Amino acid sequence: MNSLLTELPVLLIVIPLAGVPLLYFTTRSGRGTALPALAVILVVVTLLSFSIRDAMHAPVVTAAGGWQPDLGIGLQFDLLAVAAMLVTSLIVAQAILSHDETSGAQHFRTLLMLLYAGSNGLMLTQDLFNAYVFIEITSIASYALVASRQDKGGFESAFKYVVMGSFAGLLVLWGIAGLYLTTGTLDMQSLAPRFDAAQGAVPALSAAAIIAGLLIKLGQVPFHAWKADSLSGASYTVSALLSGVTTTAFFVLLLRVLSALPSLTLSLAPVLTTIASLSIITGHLMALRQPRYSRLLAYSSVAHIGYGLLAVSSGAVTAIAAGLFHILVHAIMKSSLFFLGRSFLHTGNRSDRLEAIVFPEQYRKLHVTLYVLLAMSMIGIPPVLGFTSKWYAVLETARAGYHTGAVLIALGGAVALVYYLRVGIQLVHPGLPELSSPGPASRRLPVPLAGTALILLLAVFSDRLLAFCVQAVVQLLEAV
Amino acid sequence: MIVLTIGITCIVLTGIGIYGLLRRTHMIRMVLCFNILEAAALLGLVLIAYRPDARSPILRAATDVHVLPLPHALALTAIVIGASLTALMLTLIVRVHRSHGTVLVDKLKDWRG
Amino acid sequence: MSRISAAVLVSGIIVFGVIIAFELAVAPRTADPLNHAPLTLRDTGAVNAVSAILFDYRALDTLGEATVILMTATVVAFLTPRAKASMLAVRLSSIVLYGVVLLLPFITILGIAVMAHGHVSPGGGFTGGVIVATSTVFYAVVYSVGGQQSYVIAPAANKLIENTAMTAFIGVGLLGLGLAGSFLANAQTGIPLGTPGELLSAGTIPMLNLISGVKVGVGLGIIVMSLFLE
Amino acid sequence: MLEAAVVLLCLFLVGVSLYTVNSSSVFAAIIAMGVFSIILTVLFVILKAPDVAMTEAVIGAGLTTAFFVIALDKTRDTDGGHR
Repeated sequence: MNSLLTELPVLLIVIPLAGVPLLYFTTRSGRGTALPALAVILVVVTLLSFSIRDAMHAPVVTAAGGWQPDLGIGLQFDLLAVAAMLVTSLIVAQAILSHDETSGAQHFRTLLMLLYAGSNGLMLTQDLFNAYVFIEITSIASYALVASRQDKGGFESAFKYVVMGSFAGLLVLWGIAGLYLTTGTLDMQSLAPRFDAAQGAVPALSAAAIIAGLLIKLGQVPFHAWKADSLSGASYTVSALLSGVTTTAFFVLLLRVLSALPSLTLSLAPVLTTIASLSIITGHLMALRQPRYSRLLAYSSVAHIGYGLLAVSSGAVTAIAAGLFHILVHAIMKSSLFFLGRSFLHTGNRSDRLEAIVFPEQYRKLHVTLYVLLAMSMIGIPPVLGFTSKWYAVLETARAGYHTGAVLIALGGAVALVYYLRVGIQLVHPGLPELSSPGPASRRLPVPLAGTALILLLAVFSDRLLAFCVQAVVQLLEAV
Repeated sequence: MIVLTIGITCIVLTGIGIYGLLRRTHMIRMVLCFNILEAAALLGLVLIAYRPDARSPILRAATDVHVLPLPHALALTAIVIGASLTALMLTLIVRVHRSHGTVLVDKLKDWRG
Repeated sequence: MSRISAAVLVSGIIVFGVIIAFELAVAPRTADPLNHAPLTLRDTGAVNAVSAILFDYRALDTLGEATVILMTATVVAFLTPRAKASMLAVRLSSIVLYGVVLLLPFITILGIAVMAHGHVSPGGGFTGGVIVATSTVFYAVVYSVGGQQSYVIAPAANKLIENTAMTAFIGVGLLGLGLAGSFLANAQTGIPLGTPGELLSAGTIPMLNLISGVKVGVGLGIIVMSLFLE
Repeated sequence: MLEAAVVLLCLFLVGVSLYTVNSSSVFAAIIAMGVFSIILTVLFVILKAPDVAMTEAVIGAGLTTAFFVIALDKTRDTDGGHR
């Protein structure tokens, strides 16, 4: 049992990977079911919940294959990974339940398992090159998911996404090569002292290249345009995955890289703050003038990741924790909003232009309630979880001395109120009541029920959740 | 001397690749530019491993000095991942061409905007 | 972006980079990286240190790499609905037709040899796999020009082989977990490492070499065939 | 002697990559990319990396070129050329 615990990080990557052949072999004849994929997630979540106690005690550090870092690859399972992986597991499970098209469902689930494995690896790894491999697995799965809608917009979006993503990947590769050249190690744990001892501009430039690559992947200014394109070209389920799972995984990796290089983070703080502030402003202002639901949500994501980055760049432990907390909450609520968007399609309306969106007759009240709750959470209106996470972000950012940033976050909520209200009014009083042909009515309850319920329920425990995040960040910073 | 020459070549190749990526609008040529960029990174990785007067990492005698094998392994992984990405990009290009009838990115809707 | 601004940007990058290159060439390296080569023979029994890193020290990376190929093959096959080959509307002479058949076994054997000797000589699973894939591609390209589709291995069988290889890779990893308590462990499991330099040595490394070779060969075969017959 | 060869190969490499970016036909650029891979292979051998050289020769010069030629053939019937 003890050896199973120390091997837990590897298992958390390998079990979803094993899900790929499992899915294949269980469904070779006839059409597949969602059961194997759900079983994989269930196993992972069970493992996670049984090991929270051990992770609370101390991070579980594993040397993959029995080779200590520098010789082999180190993996670390800590509270940061637990928190993020619980959130991504929830979103992946929702996505499996949400995907009800029979054609290509098997392909979709396979990609989902690969995305799950890749994002778990990203959040666990302590080795820079291993992180690169998992970045590529996660990214290729994301590109493929965007393209899997198999239509004009899908391919175009996927190509743009691949171009931006590959460029970011190459930046990361260059950065890893430069760091290895100057510090002689790929292990994040032992990077800091060697990084500080290294001379010249190369180490700092290499680390900056890695961070820049991750910021491109997160869609921060000035590389934010692809995000709206790729999210609006994908189906709603895929958009939910991209804004929930992929973003969270990259953010966790960014946190790990930043905390592995404390001296660099300190000197880069003004740059990161500027990028974050610009992302907040650009994201909200662009969201204000978007004509389509998915593009609006995508630009809002740019702003919200900016909140997280702003809190993280202030450097204070509680502020980093608040930023992490907000990113995790944002992943849940943004993916729920995207899952909610799937219901527009059940009315037979293929477009998601704001003046044309309408919920289907069935369960309309429930849908509208869900939208209102989620929008309140996104804007930051009490009593939902989005309010508390944003409140903490404002409070801690101000406490860390970033008063302008705190004001920006608060003002962002005011702008968000305008555009979410615009969508809300349209949904309550549809402008186009007569639709040419009502689409296939969905008999299922809307998937985002789970996410919304979570946002309502967890709001009660928000101070405890923040304390958990603080503990996670303390663990992260102590490990270095 | 060898190290400096190849190091500068890496940087020049990166410059050429980025130039091509910014200037060229034919999608297949953009993928070619990605391959140039990736080749520059591979050359850089192998260069990191290089030591003058060292032997290749195929071990013969215990007393030999060998070049670092780790960057070679990283380069191999990067080559395979790069080839996969190239295949994926080319498939997408073929599909974009099918649906849009063009292979020029500036003819796609709101490209770079 | 205009030609001039792109040129200015790029020349800026190049000048900056060349300065750094000189700085690197002059400045001594602060920390010399760990060299795996002197440890390899003792730890893994493999003569080829690169193979030892790929399939033992950093086998998790290789598992990820194999996953990338599996994923790309799946995606490319999904995105290209199978149709008739439309390329190269030319007639091939009988020399080409029979030549390929004669050549095919040799290419395949070369590929398998490169795979099997991965731990004792340059090359290994990935290189050998690509060589095997090339033979599949040769055969398919030459024989599908005339309109009749022809595979060395049918697409469905390809997928079966690929998933089996993936299972086998994870299985070898679980073997390490069971015997030595860590996933993808090699020497610690107690598998004899043998005499370095011989074909049957280095524990699990040849196994993983063959598995990844099969996987790469089949995966790249799927990719090329899908692109070609799209 | 080796230094001279390396300088020459590097010049070739830069020249071929410039041709890849600037040539008037995409097909020529693809073939130039194959040549580029072969030069790169030689450089890898000089840098004592036989494994990387083999893989680059097989994947870069062989397989990837085949990918490109196939993709170009599938997208031939449109505008293009010097772009």
